[in-house]
Amino acid sequence: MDDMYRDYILDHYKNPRNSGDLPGATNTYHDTNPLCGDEITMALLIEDDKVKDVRFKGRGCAISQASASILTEEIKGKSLDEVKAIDRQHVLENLGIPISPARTKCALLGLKTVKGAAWGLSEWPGDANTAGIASGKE
Amino acid sequence: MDDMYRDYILDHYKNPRNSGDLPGATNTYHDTNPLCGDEITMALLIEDDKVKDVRFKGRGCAISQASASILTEEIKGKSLDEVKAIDRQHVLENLGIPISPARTKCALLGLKTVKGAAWGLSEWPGDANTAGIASGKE
Amino acid sequence: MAVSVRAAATPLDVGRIRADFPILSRKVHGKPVAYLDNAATSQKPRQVIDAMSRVFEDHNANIHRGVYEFSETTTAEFEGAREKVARFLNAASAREIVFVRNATEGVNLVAYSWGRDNIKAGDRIVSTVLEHHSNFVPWQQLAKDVGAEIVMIDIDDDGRLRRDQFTAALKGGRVKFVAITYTSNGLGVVLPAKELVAEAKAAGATVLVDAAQAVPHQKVDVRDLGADFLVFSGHKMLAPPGSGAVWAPEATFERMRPFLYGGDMIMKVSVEKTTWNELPWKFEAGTSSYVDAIGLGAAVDYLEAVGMDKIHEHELFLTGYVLPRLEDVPGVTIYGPKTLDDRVGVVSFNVEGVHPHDVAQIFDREGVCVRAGHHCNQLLMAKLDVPATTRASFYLYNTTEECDRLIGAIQAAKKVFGV
Amino acid sequence: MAVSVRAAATPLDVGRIRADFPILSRKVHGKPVAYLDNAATSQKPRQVIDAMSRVFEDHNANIHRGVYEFSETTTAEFEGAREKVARFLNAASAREIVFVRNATEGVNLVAYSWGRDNIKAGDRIVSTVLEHHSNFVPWQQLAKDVGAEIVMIDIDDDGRLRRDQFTAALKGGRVKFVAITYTSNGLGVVLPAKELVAEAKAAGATVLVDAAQAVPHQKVDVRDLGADFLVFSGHKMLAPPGSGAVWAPEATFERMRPFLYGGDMIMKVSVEKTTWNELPWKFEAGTSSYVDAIGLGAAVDYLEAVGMDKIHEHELFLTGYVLPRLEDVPGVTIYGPKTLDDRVGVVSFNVEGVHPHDVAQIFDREGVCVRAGHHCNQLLMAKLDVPATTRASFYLYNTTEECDRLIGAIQAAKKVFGV
Ligand SMILES: Cc1ncc(COP(=O)(O)O)c(C=O)c1O
Ligand SMILES: Cc1ncc(COP(=O)(O)O)c(C=O)c1O
Repeated sequence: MDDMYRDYILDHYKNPRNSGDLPGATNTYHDTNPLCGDEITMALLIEDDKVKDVRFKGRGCAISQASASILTEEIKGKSLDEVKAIDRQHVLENLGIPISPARTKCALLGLKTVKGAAWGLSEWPGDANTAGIASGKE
Repeated sequence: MDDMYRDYILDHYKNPRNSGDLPGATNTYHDTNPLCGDEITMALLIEDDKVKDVRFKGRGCAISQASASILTEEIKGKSLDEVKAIDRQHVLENLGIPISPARTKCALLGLKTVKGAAWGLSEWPGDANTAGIASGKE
Repeated sequence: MAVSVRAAATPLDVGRIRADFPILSRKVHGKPVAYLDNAATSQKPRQVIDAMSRVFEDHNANIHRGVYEFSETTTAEFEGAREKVARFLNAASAREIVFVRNATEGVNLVAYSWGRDNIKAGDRIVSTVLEHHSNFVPWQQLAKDVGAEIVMIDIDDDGRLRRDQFTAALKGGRVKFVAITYTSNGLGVVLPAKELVAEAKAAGATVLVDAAQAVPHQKVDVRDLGADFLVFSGHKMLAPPGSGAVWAPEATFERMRPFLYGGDMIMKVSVEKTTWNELPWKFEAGTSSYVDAIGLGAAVDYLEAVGMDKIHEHELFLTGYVLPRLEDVPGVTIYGPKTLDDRVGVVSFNVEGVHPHDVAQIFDREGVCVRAGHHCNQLLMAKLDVPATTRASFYLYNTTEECDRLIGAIQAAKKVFGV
Repeated sequence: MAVSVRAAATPLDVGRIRADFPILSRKVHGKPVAYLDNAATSQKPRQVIDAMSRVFEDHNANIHRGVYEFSETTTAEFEGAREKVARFLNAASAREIVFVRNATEGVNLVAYSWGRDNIKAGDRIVSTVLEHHSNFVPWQQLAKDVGAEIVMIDIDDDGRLRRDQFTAALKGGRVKFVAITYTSNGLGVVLPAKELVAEAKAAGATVLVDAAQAVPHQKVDVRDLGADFLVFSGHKMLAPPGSGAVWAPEATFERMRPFLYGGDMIMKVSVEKTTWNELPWKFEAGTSSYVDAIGLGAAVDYLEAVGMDKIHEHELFLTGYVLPRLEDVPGVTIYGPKTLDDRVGVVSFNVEGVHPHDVAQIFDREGVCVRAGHHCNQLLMAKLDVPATTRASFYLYNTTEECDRLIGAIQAAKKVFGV
C-alpha cells in the first residue's frame, strides 16, 4: 500500500509525461474501463514503422494514469513490432508496485490503448482476455 | 411409527369398508395426489339431502386408503350440511395416529374427494389450501 | 416513520451486537476492520452461520418429498423461514413469498413471467435514474424486445425524485408498468414509495418496488405499501448470499405463468401437458437454496429481536454524526441529501484530486472497507457527471469510532496525494 | 471406464471418509442413520461446511468490485472455485463455467437464452422418458411457445435407451435440439452419452447433457464428451444447495443473449443501450451465491482427493452387493438393470402390497433414509406403469452394513403389512 503510491507513481499521475493532443497523429485509439470510469486516448505518430511521437489524454485513478504515462516514455522511438510485443507481465513489472486483481484493469488500460493504436484498431476485437491484454475481472 | 401402522389402520387398508362401485350414485368425484400416485374415486348416493349410501375405489398408500375407508363409515347417513362441515382437523384426529407434514396430503385425499362429491364438483376449484382441505406441501 | 431522526445517542447496545459477528474482531493490515460497505453486502452473526452449519451437521436432506425425519425437519425449517419472511413483511400469507437467489433474479422473474405476457408494443414503462442496474436493465431489454418505451424520471440537486416528472409521466398515458426503488443504494435517499405506488396504481399501472436497500434497514409493510411486486436480497440483511424473495399477492402470482421449469414446481407431467404446483412452489424450480433460505429465517429472527425501528434510528444517528464531519473536510463533495429526512445510512462522496479507487485502496490500508465505483448506478453517475464515487454505508453494528476512522482515512488519502 | 465392475472389495477407506461427515454419526429414532438418499442430495464433509463458515467469519464481502482486502480475498476464492470446477470437468477455461443455483436453472438458462433464439416452429426436439422433469418441462414449454415438436425416445425392458429409436428420430430430420440425461436418477442407468452426442451432432443438432447424476459419481470430461451444453448441481456432490454450473464452449456462450439482466453482468449502461460483461459474468446477474460456490470448490477438492474412479468403483461394489440380496426378498420388484454395466449406485424397487410411501416411512423408523415417489420422473413412472418407487442411492460414505440394514428394513415393512 505504501508500496503502491510511491513517489514516482504519484509524480506520473500528477505530471503525466507525453500528455495532451498530438497534431498529425497517424494512429489514435480511445478506450475506457467502464467499471470505474477510467478513460485514455492514445495518439501515435508512426513513421517508417517506428513510434516517432506519442501523446495521451486521460482521466482516472493514479494507477491507470501513471501506468499510461510510464508506457508512453517507454514506447517512444520503438519499432511497431516492438510495441506490439509488449505484454501485460512487462507492464505490471515495469510499474514496480504490487497490483491486486481488482486494480489490474486500471494498470493495463494504458497498454490496451497503446496496442489499439499500434494495430490501428477502431474498436477492441472481442474479449480483452482473449486478446491477452486485460485480465481478471474488475 | 409403530403408532402409525396400528392394526385398525392396516385393517382398513387391507379390507376397505364401503369399497367398490355404487350403481345409482348421484354424486361422484375423483382426485389424485400426483406427487405419490394416490387415487380415490368417491361415489355418494344423496337423497333428501342425506348421504344414503357411499362407496369408494382407490389405490395408494395405507394412510390415504385407510383414511378414506374410515371417512365413508362416518358420513353414511349424515346430512349434506354435516358432511360439508367436516374439517381436516377432525379427519386427522379421527385417524388417531400421528401424521407428519409429508403425509398430510395422503391422509386428506379421502376428505377432498368426499367434499368434491358433496359439493357436486367436477374439478377442484383452485388451490387446495385455499379450500381449507389439503395442507402443506407433499 | 415515528423515529426521532435527531437522536444524539443510539438506541442499540452496539457492543453486544458486535460480539455476535465473528468477522468484526478481525484485523486488516494490522488494524481492526471497520466494515462500512453494508450497502454492497452485510456481515453475518453467529446465529445465522450456526443455523446453516446445523442443517449440514444435523438433519440435511432434500426438501419436500422425503418421507423421513431429516427431510421433514429440513422442510419444516425451510418453510418456517418462509413464514418468518412473510411475517416480517406483513404479507397476507407465506404463499406470497417466492424464494429467489437475490433481488436481481426477483426482478427478472417478474419481467419474464409477468412482463412478457402483459407489456406490449407502445406501452410505457416508467423508471428512474436512481435505479440499480438490476431494476433497470431487465425492463430496458424487455422494452426493446416487445417495442415498449422507457420513460425515465430524474432527480433534483438533492438527489430527491422529481415528483413533478413522475406525475407528468403518468398523466402522459399508456403507462403499463412502473419500476422504482424504495431506497437508493447510491445516495441513501428513501423515496415516498407508498405515495408513488398509489399514484401509479391510480393511473392503472402495475408497480414493482425494489426494496433491496429498504427491507434490511427499515420496517417494510407490503400490505401498507400496496405495490404489485416487491423484491429484496437476503445477503444485505445478515443472511447468506443465495437468499432473497419476490413478494406478490396470491392472485397476481396465480395469474402468472411460471418462470423456471423443472422439478418441484410441477403437479403432473405428461408428454403432452404439464400442470403446475401450488403457490409459492410454482415459482421454485429444482432444488431450492434451502440452507440459504434457512439462514435468511435466522437473520429475520435476529433483526426482529433487535428491532427494525431501532436499527433505522441507529443508522441515522451515525449518518448525523458523519455528515457534518465529512462536510468539514476541505475538498470533499457529498452526493445526495445532507439532512436526515427520508434517508438511510449510505453516504456517497468524492475527494478532490483523488480517484475513488485510490481513496478505497488507501482506506483499506487503514482497515476501513468502503466501496468505490459506480455501485451499479451508471445512470446516476451520468446524472451526477462523475465516473464513480466513494460510498460508506452503515448497519446495526457500526460505531461512531468507525466514523472517525473514516474521516481519518480521508485525511490519510489526502496526505498521500498531497491535496 | 477402465474400472473393474466386479470388485469384491471397495477401494475406499470408508471409515476415514465417514469421519469427515458430522451428520453420519447422528441417530434417528434411536438408530444410527443410514443415509441412502444420495440421488436426491448428498451430505457434506466438514471441509465443505468449514470452507463456507470461514468466509463469513474471516473475509466476507461482496465480490468483484471491492478495492479492499476482504473483497479481494472472497473474489479470489470464488473465482478459484470456478477454476476448480473447470479443471474437474476438463473444460478449456474457467470462462466456460457459468455458476447457477442448480441443474434446473442451468437447463432454463439454455432454454431461454439459446432456445428462444434458435428453436423455431416446425423444429424437432428429441428427449427421452428417462429425463428428470428439469430436463423435459423447459423444452416441452419452449416447444409449445414456438410451435416446435417433441420427439420422445423410449427405453427397453432393462431400462436402457432405445438406440434404434434415437437413430430413427435423428434420421427423421428437422432435429434442432437434443436434451438427454447422462445418468438416469430413476434407474441408475448410464447412457452412452458420448456416442449419443456424436450421433446427434452428426445430424446437425445441438445437444444438452444433463449431468446432474453423472458429475458427482464418475469422471466427466466435457472435452471428450463433445456436447454443446452440460449442466449439474453442486448439492448432489458434497457441495451446498445453491451451487451448480452450466458448461458450454466460449464461442457458444458468446453467441447467446444474456439470460438474467442486472448488476455485474453489464459493461456499460445508458438509457438507450446496455453492453454485456465478459464471459462468464455475462450470465451471472446480481450478487452470486458466492459462498455456495466456494463450498462447491471445496467439494471438488474433496472428491478429487478421494478420486472419482474409486468413488465410482465403490458405488458399483455396493450395488453389486445389494442387488442379489434384494432379488432374494420375495415380493420385491427391481426396476432398471440388474447387472453392473453402465450403471451407478441407484436402485429403484417396490415391495408388493406396500406402497412406497409406507415403505419409506417404516424405513425411517429403522434409521434408513430412502426416497419414495416419482423422483421427478413421471414420464418414467408412466412407462413402468407404477405410481411411484422406493429408491436407495449410494455415495462414497455408504457401507455394506447399511445395505444390510436396507434389506432388514424391507423385512420390517413386510412384517408390519403382513406380506
Ligand atoms: C438427472 C437429474 N437432472 C436434474 C436434476 C435437477 O437437479 P436440481 O434439483 O439440483 O436442479 C436432478 C435432481 O434430482 C437429476 O437427478
Ligand atoms: C437498490 C438495489 N437493488 C438491487 C440490488 C441488487 O441486489 P442483488 O445483487 O442482491 O441482486 C442492489 C444491490 O446492490 C441494490 O442496492
